[in-house]
Amino acid sequence: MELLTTNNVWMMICTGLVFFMHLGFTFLESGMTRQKNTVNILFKNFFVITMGLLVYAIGGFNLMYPGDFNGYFGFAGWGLDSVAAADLAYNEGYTYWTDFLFQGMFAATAATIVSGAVAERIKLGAFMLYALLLVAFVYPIVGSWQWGGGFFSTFTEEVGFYDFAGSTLVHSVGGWAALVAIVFLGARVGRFDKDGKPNAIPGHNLPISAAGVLILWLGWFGFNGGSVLSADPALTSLVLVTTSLAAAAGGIFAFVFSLALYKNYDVTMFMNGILGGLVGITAGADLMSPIEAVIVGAIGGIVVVLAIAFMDKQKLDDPVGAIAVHLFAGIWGTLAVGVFGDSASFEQFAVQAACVGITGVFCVVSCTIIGFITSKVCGGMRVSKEEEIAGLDGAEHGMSAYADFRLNQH
Amino acid sequence: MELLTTNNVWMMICTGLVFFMHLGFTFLESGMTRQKNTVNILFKNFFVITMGLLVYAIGGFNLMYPGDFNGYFGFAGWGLDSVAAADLAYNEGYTYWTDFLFQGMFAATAATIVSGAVAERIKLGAFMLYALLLVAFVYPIVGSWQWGGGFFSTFTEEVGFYDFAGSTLVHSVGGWAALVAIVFLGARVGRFDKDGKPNAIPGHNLPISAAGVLILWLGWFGFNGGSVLSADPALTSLVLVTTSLAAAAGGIFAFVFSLALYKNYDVTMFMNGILGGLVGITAGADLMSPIEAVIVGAIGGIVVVLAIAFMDKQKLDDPVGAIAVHLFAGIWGTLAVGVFGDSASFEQFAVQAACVGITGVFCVVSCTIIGFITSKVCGGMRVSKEEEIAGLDGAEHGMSAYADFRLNQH
Amino acid sequence: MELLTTNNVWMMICTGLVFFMHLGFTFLESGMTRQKNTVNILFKNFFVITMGLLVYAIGGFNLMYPGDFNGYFGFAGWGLDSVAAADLAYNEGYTYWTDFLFQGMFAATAATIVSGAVAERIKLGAFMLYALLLVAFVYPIVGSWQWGGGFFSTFTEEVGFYDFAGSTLVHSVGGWAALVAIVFLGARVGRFDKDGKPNAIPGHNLPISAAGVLILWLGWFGFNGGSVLSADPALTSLVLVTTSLAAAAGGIFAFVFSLALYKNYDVTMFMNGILGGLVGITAGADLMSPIEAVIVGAIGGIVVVLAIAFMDKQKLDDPVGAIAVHLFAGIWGTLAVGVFGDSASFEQFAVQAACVGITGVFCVVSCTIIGFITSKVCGGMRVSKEEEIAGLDGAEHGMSAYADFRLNQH
Amino acid sequence: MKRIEAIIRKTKFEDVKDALYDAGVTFFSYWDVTGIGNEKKGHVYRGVSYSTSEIQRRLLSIVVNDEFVQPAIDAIVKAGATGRVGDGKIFVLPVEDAYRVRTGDKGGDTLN
Amino acid sequence: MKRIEAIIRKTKFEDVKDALYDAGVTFFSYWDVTGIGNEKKGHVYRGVSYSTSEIQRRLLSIVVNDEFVQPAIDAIVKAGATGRVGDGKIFVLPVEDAYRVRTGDKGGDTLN
Amino acid sequence: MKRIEAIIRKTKFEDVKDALYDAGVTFFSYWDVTGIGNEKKGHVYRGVSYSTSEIQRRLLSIVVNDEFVQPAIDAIVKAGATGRVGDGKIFVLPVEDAYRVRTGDKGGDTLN
Ligand SMILES: Nc1ncnc2c1ncn2[C@@H]1O[C@H](COP(=O)(O)OP(=O)(O)O)[C@@H](O)[C@H]1O
Ligand SMILES: Nc1ncnc2c1ncn2[C@@H]1O[C@H](COP(=O)(O)OP(=O)(O)O)[C@@H](O)[C@H]1O
Ligand SMILES: Nc1ncnc2c1ncn2[C@@H]1O[C@H](COP(=O)(O)OP(=O)(O)O)[C@@H](O)[C@H]1O
Repeated sequence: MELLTTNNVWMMICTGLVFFMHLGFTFLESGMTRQKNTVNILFKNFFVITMGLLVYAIGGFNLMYPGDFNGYFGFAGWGLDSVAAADLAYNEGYTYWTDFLFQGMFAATAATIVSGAVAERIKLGAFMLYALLLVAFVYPIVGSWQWGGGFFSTFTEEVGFYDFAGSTLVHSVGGWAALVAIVFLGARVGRFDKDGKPNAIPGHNLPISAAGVLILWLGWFGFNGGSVLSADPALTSLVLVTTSLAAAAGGIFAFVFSLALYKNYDVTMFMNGILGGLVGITAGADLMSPIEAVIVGAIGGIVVVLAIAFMDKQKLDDPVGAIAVHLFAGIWGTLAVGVFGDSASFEQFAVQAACVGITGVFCVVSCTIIGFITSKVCGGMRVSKEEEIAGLDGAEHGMSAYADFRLNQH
Repeated sequence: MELLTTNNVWMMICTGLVFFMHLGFTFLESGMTRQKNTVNILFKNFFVITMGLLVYAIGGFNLMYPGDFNGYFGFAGWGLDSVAAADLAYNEGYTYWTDFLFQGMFAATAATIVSGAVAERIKLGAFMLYALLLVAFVYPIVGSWQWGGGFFSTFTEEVGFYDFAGSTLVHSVGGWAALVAIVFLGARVGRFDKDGKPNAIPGHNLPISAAGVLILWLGWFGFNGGSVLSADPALTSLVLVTTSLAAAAGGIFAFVFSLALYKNYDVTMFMNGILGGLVGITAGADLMSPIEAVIVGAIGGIVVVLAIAFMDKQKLDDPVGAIAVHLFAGIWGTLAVGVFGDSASFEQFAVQAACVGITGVFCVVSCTIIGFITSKVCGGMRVSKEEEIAGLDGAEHGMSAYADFRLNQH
Repeated sequence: MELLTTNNVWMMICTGLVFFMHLGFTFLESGMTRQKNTVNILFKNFFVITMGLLVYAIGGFNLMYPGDFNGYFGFAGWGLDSVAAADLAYNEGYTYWTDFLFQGMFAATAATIVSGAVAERIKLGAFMLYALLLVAFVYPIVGSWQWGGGFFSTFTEEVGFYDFAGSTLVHSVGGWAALVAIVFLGARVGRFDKDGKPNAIPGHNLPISAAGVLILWLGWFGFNGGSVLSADPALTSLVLVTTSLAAAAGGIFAFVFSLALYKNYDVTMFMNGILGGLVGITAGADLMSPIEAVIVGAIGGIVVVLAIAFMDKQKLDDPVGAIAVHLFAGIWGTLAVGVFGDSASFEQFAVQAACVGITGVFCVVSCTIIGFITSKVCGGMRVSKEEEIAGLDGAEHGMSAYADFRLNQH
Repeated sequence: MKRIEAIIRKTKFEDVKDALYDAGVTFFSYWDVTGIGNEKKGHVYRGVSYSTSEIQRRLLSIVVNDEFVQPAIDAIVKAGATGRVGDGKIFVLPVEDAYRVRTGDKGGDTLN
Repeated sequence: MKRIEAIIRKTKFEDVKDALYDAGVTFFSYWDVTGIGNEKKGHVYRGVSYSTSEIQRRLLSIVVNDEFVQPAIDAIVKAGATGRVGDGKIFVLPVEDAYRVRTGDKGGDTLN
Repeated sequence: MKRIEAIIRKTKFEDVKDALYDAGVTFFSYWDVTGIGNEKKGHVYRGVSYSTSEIQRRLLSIVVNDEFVQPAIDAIVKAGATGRVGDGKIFVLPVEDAYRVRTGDKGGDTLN
């Protein structure tokens, strides 16, 4: 009982921290995009967290944790289970309610990743539908394969897939969904020249973006720290150390690497590098030594810098770098479990790669279907060119984010 | 001892979270008002939290928790009690110090609610005096009636008033005080036409307002979670679930409802709806099932949308919607305890209604007295029309909040 | 085991809170400086926290806690110690990993203090080198004298130096380093007239500065609360009370005092006063009664107001008041341990004063050496006058922080 | 055609706008400028008191046909004056031509 | 020399800029202004619907030698028009002299 | 009366202001504009390098009596030049009349 209480306190704190990541995303995304779309971004972020929790309560939780099932698809019924909730022997690390809420915060996170990538051109209605279907189906089904005890978790007889806190199950799923969405949408007006040369479209408020990154880092204490699923002192504290060192290394290496490439101290690369380090360590945060965490994080940071350039080459337009961070660094982190740390082995690596691939195929297919549904229902996913140029805040909300902002030269 | 330690850790965290709500209020209020009054709003928020803690230490705590008393008014003496503090058997959920600090953060919250409603036209000195008297007398006296063990808590022989974390005792008290203050003050210049038609006065920085809402939601984990007064795993985690679901439902329903009414995706309504859901669930967060929490929250969100329209009709000017959120949704939440959840009964409903009424009468009367005192002392509560148009930052502080802000078209 | 788990949860939370202080510093500094240097400030803050953690992992931790040593200088070897980490009997308050991370967050804090003081004119490379050498050598060596069990901790046979959470060891060390750096740099262009009259250079975004202060206050719950090094209920909760009351008193007294001096409700003084109260209580947060905490905090707030004026007189230019807050209030707080609270005695006061002095001399000498090295390596510490006027964001980063910010008069 | 350039106090903007409407001038553009003039403003920031001669003002650019010039100026003077130093200035500049972007039409009629 | 003052929709700025380039006008300055004119914009904020006649526009100030005046105006009208009310106005003002700050040179050649 | 419209580097503003004071010109208004001209500025953002010909400048609008025109121009050229492309331009426009809002007074005397 004492231990359950302590464990549960830790898990509730971690739940709060993962919730707080939504402010991180909100700040990050709104700062790195143009001012004329700010209200729209705020609206989408509020929608994601509120809708996410409700949908997860209605069905997502029981789709992701169906209990005994065939390993591919199961559903434990609608709503939450007040009987299970009453049983304090439910788990020694947390109560039923804590379990639901912690997982619910994760679910909303996957949808938030999409929000950043599709910013500045998606119809509000289309985003809401796309995000809803993602949280209701894609995320919990993939999640059930591993965390629900499905076929990922027992991939071969000896070796199961390993994804500690969700480099693949959360970040890559969100990243794939974002990728499919931006293929549907196309690039923003003016993002690429007729001859394909990329143009920079700088954001409007870097201080809040920077705050977003630091808030996300803090939130990751809960994201990874809570994924221990108890307050086990050795493991939780190791996880916080590997998480922080990976973030630090990701940031430093991304900044140095982008300095070497572009001769520029680019604070946005520093920021994305930190996030790349965090996403990278997420799959194996409990398996790495400090030095391994630094290596995984550093490579995560570099992956992000390269992925951003790669996306530009492909003429894929991701305003905030969400895909570089969550998809690319997420894949890297998942594979890294086979290369570094306590589980490193060729077999493990192969299983990691296989599950990364299966997840990719499933997400691309299902998100494509969702994309078609959304397009159908909403009459296309994208706002008109004129609305885009005028900004979504005017077009979709009739408001502006800084309506009364004035200059006060002293 | 182990359990006390764990409980106390949880309560200290909750204390920190309630403290953090002051940043939420600061962000919310400053973003939803005009730029020319921003320094003033920041100043008032700093004043409320610092003054609030000191006043509560000097006398408020002992006025609110007078020990054995007549049930109406008691006072346990000046200052804090280092003897009680030394006794670890003080309570099994927390130490004396934690108790004081947690309660002190609540006290400051009640005053902050006023700050938003009176923004952009109150004299700084008048606000400081009004808030001080509110925290020193009105809040702790009402609080003593219930949490101090007074006559609310044993209202009839069988049924006492129920207000888990303070829909009435904190939010409505703040809301009533705000209402009285804005009646004293009148509406801002230009808020209503000569013929009574309301005009919109949009705020200057919605991203920080949005951040404020998310921070408040996080803070509510401590506000409601800490009101369990221990780390009891079942109860605390249930409370976090009901709190979050009510917030989510409040937001979604407010946005959909205001969309239906006004044909507009209004992010400020989404934000106020979330807060309405939170205030609504506060009175019965430990009594509701998830589905009941969703209903209470959803109605809370709708109440806020309607209340904002109602205030406009009455030509009452509340720049940030503080009264709609804290007073109206607070009343709703208090009554809801009699309608939904484990305590629902006609008798309970009647007691809730009675205590809501008594609180209202007491607050209106005492705040009116305070208002007269303040007006007398400060020579009126309101700045001159000219100062108001020029902005309080220049008039009262000789500073501007964004003095060096420049435009940098890239 | 249960107790270790609980203690460790508390210490991890405190670690998170101290980490969060970096957002506080980032907000505070970027808001109180001019817009044209914002990207630069964000970059420096990201550098400090990432570099700080890595350097502390590589060698700083083992330099600060060298185990058995001569009391002046010791080094326990490179990197972290996975063997010690495995031992759960390492300490009953926390694990090895928690210990490292908590201390690592402190180390980065010392460097952040410098960042604010040297803002708007230091070369980015020079800052990075200066901060690195500070974190790698100066901070851990001074730290080892007290917290590592060195000669401060047993200064006389009867009485050791007392610095609970680091008024001297963290704040003053950072403050001295900042002071030396600004002497190297000189004042910003236009900060002082030819005849020495100071000119005001207001910041560009006070709302985020205000947020920074509230975040720092919250962070101090971890900074001081974690310095108990366990979750001891009586002590941790007392520390939170003294910390909060000192902050409140510091703010109120600074605002009233500066109102008396300058006839102005200056919100930046309120903010710096709160920080002064926090720094002041840090050395003796566990020794003070509430009333003593109020006194120590109040004097801390007044010290800051006076120190800001003093710095202006000396033509020392510290854009954010870092030296006033961290050095001056830090010295005050350290001395206050000899005047107020459980340890007050003349002998204690003498020891405090002696150690303050030794720290000062050591920091000034070592930072001067570091300053010379930095100047040599970077070809001077200061950007050219033209770059300074144009702003560091353009000159060093080729970016602007609000590139897409536009005015939207409604 | 003339261009009336009026530099007024920001706090008087609403009054001036209403007065212009009453005078039949319902089309103009404005933006905020900083004025260097007679008025001085005192500030204190972190204990340093400084007085600045730079004041935020609003510049109204009003292009009108000749017969509206005097009514517009009278309206601005009447509504914009507080009697204290710093009320601002009005300048009248010649305009040779005007076009409506929507149609390409030219001349005084395009001023609506 | 003339000063062409064009007040256009912000959303048409890029098009107008390109058209000006094609017409040989590659030097100008611009800033954002608020326009009071025929166009009205509807908003709802917190349940209060309000329509405002104040619209954000961009003002281009283009000083050119006389032979460029007509081409520049044509370019702006062609690229800046949407056909809906609110496309803006162009005014032409006389300029007496021009100097290059860098060299102090005077006259039409300094317009590049 | 003339209106001197000087478009200068923002970094040279303080110097120009001081020079104008020395030349007896103590009243003017200014605002920030974006200039399209000869100067180009290189940037890198998220790995995309882009050069922009849009530069932030400050526009000074100075209405003076005729005898102050030349001194003012000389002062601006002297204080505002760095010798590098992009130092800006000065334009001189005729002004027909000036009024003081405070009093309604008219004519060159109102320019102080
Ligand atoms: N000669 C000028 N050229 C341009 N703007 C001017 C000129 N003189 C005054 N102004 C503008 O008018 C504003 C008010 O002028 P000021 O001299 O302070 O007031 P008053 O006319 O009441 O004496 C100034 O701040 C400035 O913006
Ligand atoms: N007489 C005027 N003086 C100055 N600016 C004007 C004038 N008339 C119109 N404008 C500017 O041009 C903009 C567009 O004018 P408007 O009348 O709305 O469009 P249209 O010319 O298509 O009828 C206005 O918002 C305003 O900024
Ligand atoms: N013809 C023009 N009309 C209006 N503004 C101009 C014109 N030519 C130049 N400018 C302004 O002057 C600035 C500097 O001009 P630029 O040609 O870059 O420098 P330089 O005169 O040194 O060659 C430009 O950025 C622009 O703001």
